[in-house]
Amino acid sequence: MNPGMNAALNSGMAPVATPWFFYVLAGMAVISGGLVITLRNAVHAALALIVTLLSVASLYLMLYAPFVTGVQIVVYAGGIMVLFLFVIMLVNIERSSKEHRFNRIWPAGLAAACVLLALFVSAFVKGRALFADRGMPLPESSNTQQIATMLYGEAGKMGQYTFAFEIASLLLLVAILGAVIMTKKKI
Amino acid sequence: MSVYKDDQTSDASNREHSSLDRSHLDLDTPDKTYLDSNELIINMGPQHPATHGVLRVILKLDGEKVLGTECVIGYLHRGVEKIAENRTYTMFAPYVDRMDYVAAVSNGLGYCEAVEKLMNVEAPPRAKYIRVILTELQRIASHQIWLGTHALDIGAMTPLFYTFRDREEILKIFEKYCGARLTTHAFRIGGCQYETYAGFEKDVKNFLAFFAPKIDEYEALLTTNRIWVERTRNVGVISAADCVALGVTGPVLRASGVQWDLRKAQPYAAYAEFDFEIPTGTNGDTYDRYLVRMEEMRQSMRIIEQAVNGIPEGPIMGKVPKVIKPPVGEIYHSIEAPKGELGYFIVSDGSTQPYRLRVRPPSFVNLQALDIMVRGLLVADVVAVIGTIDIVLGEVDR
Amino acid sequence: MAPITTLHYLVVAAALFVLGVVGVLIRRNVVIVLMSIELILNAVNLNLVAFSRMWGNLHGQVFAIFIIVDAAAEAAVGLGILIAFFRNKETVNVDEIDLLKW
Amino acid sequence: MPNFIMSYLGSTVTPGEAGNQFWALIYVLIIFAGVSVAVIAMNWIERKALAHFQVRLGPMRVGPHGLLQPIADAVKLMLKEDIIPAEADQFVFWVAPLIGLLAAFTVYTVIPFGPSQAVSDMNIGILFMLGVSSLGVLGVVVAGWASNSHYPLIGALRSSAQMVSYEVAMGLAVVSAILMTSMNASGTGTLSMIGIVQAQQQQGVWFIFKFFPLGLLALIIFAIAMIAETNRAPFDLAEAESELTAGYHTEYSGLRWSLFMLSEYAAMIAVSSIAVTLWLGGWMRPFPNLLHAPAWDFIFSLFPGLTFLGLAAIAFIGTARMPSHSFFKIQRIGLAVFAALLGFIALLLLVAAVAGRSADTSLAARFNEGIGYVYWFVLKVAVFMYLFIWYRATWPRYRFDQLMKIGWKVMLPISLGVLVVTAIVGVIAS
Repeated sequence: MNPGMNAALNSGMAPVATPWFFYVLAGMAVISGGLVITLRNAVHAALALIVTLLSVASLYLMLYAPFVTGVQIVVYAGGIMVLFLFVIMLVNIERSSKEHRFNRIWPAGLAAACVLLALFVSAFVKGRALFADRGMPLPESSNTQQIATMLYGEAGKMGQYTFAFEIASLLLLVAILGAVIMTKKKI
Repeated sequence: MSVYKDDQTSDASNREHSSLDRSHLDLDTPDKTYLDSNELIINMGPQHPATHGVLRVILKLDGEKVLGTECVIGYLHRGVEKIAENRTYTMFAPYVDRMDYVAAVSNGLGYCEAVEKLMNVEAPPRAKYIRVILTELQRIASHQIWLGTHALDIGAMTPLFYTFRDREEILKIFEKYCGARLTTHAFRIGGCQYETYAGFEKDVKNFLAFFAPKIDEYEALLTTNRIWVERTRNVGVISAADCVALGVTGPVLRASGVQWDLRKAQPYAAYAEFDFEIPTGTNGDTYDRYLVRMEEMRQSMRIIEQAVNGIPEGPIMGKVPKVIKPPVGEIYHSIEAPKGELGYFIVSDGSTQPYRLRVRPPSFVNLQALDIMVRGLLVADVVAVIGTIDIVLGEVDR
Repeated sequence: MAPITTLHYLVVAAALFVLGVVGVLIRRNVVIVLMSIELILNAVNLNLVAFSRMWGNLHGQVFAIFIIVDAAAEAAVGLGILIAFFRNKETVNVDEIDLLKW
Repeated sequence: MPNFIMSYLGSTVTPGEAGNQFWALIYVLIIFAGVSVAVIAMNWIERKALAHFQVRLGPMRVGPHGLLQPIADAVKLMLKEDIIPAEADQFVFWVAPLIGLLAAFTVYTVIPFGPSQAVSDMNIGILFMLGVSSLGVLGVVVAGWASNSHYPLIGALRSSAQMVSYEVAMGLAVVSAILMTSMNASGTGTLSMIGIVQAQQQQGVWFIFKFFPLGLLALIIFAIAMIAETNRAPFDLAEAESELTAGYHTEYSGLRWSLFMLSEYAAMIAVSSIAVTLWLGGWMRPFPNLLHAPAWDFIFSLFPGLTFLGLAAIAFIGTARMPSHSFFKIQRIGLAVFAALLGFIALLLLVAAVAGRSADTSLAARFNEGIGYVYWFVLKVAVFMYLFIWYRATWPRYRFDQLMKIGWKVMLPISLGVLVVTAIVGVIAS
C-alpha cells in the first residue's frame, strides 16, 4: 500500500466500487452472449462476441489475473475474432441471412440446455457453502512472473507445467498445419 | 488430388493461354466447375483513380487474382474521324491535337506529313528540323507524364511532381514557339506556320542541360528501388510474338525485344540524318518497359542536340496552295509517336475535305494487350500494367 | 452492496456456458456455432480464474491460458474446415453438412 | 475532498497506482486533448513536409503558411453531409469508426510520458498496449464489411490479413526487448511500460544499443511492423487509392471519415510511443548516466525552452520575410501573434528551468522535471512521426503477396532469430 492510496483512504474516498463494476461487466457479458446466439447476421454476432470477450477480460482483471486479461485481449479479441470476421467475409452470402436462424430440432436443444441450467442452479443452491469467498488476495504485481515460473520453471528446475506447455505448442503447430492443408486448394 | 477441378481451368492454364484465345474467358456466366464465392466481378472505372481517364475495366477476380478482364471504352468518344469528313484539311489539323492530348505535337506531325504525302509536297529542311526538335521534346514530355502517373499508380507519389516540374520547361518552349502549351497545333500542312523565336536554340540547349541530371534524379528514386523493382519485374510479361500478333507497337514492343522503331525503319521528317539508338528490353515486363522509356528520353535528348546544332537556314513553308485539294487517292502514313505507331489513313475524293480519315492510335491497339498481360496477376498489377501500357483515353476513344 | 464472492462469478460463468450450449444446439450457421463454442470456453475460463482467486494460487490461471491456446487452435482448424466445406457445398449450415465425402 | 486532490501532488507514482481518480481523470483529459492537438499538428506537418519533398508548397491560404488549415478541414468535415449508403449495414457502419477511435485512444492510458506522467502503470502494460492497439483492426474490417461494396471489402480483407501477419513479428520483437529487461541481478523482467524504461535506466543503456546489433535489429523489425500495423505507406494496401480508390473507407464521408483519420494518426503516435519506450529510453534524456552532474541536468532542462525559442524565431523570420503587400497584412499579424505565443511559452519554460534549478524539492522542480520527461519523450516520438512522412514520400507501395512474403518469410524468421540469440547472449552475459 503506497502513500497515495493511504491518503486516498484517509480522506474518505473509497476505492473503486467493485460490486457495481462486477454487475455492469457481468450484465454486458451475459446480454451480449445472448445476442451472439440470437442475432441473425454473423458479423453482428461476432461484434457481440467481442463485447463478451472484453467484458470477461475485465472480469479477469477484477479477479487479480492481469496476465490472463492481456492474453485474452491479444489472442481472443485481437486474433481469433479477426480470423472469424475474415472467414465471415469470405463466406459472406446473402442467402444465409434470409434463411431460418435455428435448425429444426431447436426446441429439443433448448430443452436440453434448460436441463443443464437447472443442473447448474441446483448445484449452486446445494453446494453454496463450497464456494464461500475465502478472500485469498493474490499478488497482482508479480502475477506474470509467477505464471512464468509455473510454465517455464526457475533456474535449473523445470516448471510444473513446462511439459504441458510444450504439448500446447505442438497442438498449435498441428492446428496451423491442419488449417493450411484444409484451406489450400491444391496440395 | 483432383477433387478441385478449378485449377485446370483458372490458374494453371492462364499462362499457357497467353495466346489470343479468349473463349475460356466468360464474364457473364460464372465458372460452373468451380463453386467459389471468392469469384468477384469488379468494375474498375470509369471513375477510378488509376485508369488514366475514363477507361472501364471489368475485372473477374478470385480473391485478388485476376481471372480475366474486359475493357469497356468509348466514354470519351468524340467522333474525331467523322468530324474529319466535314472539315477541310486545314481546319481538321487542330482536332488531332485532342486525341493524344499529352503528345499533341506528335499527332500534328503525323497528320501534316500524311496530307503532304497525299499531295506530294515536301516540307523544307528547316521545317523538318523544327518538327524533329518539337516532336522529340514532346516525346520527352509524354514520357514524363507516363513516368509520373505510372509511379503514382504503384504508390510512389513523389516522381509525379518531379516530372511535372520538369515538363513545365518543355511546355514553356512550346508556349514561346506557338502560344499554346497543351494542344499546340504547332505544324501546318507543308511546313511550319511560325519561324522559331529569337533564342529558341538557346532555350532548347538550356533545357537539355537542365534535364540531363533530372533523368538521373528519377532513376535514383526508382531504378534500384527494391519495392519498385519487385513491383515491376516479371509483371505484365508479354512475348515478342504476342506483341506482333496483337499489333502492339512502341516502347511496349521494344521492351519485348523487337527492335522496331519507325524513326529508323521508315524514316520520316529528318530522322534519317540523326544518329541515335533504339533501346530494347529482353523480358518484356514492366520493368523493361520502364527502362526502355527512360533510355528513350536520353536518346531523344541526343536527337534534339544534333538537330539544334545542325538546324539549316531557309524557308519554313513548302509550296502549298492556299486551298488544299489533294488529288484523288489514298494514303497511309505513320510515325513513331511516344506511345507507338500513330498512323493516318486518308482517302481523298479530290475535294477540300477528306472522304474518309482513319486514325491508327497506338494506345487503342496497345490496350488490347492488357488482358493477356494481367491474367493470373493481382489487382495491384492491373493498375501497374495499365500504367505501363501508357494509354491516353482521348486517343483510345477518339 | 454485498461483496462479490466466487459464487457470483460462477453464476455468470454458468449463464455464459448455457448460452454457449444453446447456441451450439440450435443455430444453423457454422460460424455462429463456432462462436458459441468460444462462449463455452470463456465460461470455463471464468470459472478457472475465479477458483484460482478462491484458492489463492495460480494453477487456475495457467489452465485458463492453456484453454485460450486450445481455443486458438480450435478456431483455426474449425474455420479451415468451414472454408474447405464452403468451397465445395456453398453453404455454411450445419444441417446441410450431412455427407462424409463429396 | 481538496485534501484528496492535493494529496497526489507530492506523490511520485502515477495517479492510477496512487488510486487517485481525480488526477487520473485530469491526466486522461490532458492526454486526450494533447493527442488531438498532436494529430492536428501532425496533419499540418505531414502536408507541409510532404509538399516540400515534392517541390510544392502545400497549404498556404488558410492562415499564415496554412497553419489554420487543419482547423478549416475539421470544420469542413464536420459540416459535410453524412452519407450512409442505402445498402450499408447502418449500425455497423456507424459503430466501425468508433471502434478504431476507442482502440487508438485507450492505448494512451499506459503510455509513460515520465516516471509518474502516465494515467496508470499496469503490470501487463506492454501486453495491454499490443492487445488494445490490435483491436483497431476490428474497426477497419467491420467498416469494410458494413459498406457493402467491393472495394471496401477487399480493403478490409487485405487489412485483416496484413495486421494479423505483422502482429506476429511485432510481438516477437517486443518479446526480445522484454527479455532484455530481465538482464539484471535478480533476473526478473517486467511488462510494465514504466518498468521497461526504468530497466534501461538501471542497465545504463537504451535497448537499441544493448547486445549490438540485436537491439537495433529488433527495433528495425518493430519499426517495419508498426508501419504495416498502422496502414501507412509503403504498406498502405488497405487504403491504396490507386487500386481500391480509398480501400475500407471508400464509402465514408464527413465526420466519420475524419474519425478514421484521427484514429489512424493516434495509432501512429501510439505505436511510435511503444518503440520509444521499449528501445529508445522512453522519457530519459540523452546520456542520463554519463552526464549526470546537476550542471548537465540544468543544461538539458533548458532544451524545451530553447526548442520553443527556435520555433518562435522561425515564425518571426517568416513574419519578416512575408511580402509587404497589403494582402498579407492579416496573415502577417497572425504569424506574429503565433510567434509571440511560441516565444511566451519558451520564456515560461526557461523560467521554469531556472526556478526549478534553484529550488530543489519544490513544486517548480517537480514541474520542471515533468516538462523535461515529456519533452524528450515527445521529441523521440516526433522522430518516428517524421520517418512516417519520409517513407510515404519515398517509396512505392508493396503488392499484397509481397507484403505477406516479407511478413512471414523475412520478418518472422529474423525476429525469431533475434529473440533466440538475445536469450543466448543474455544467459552467457549474466
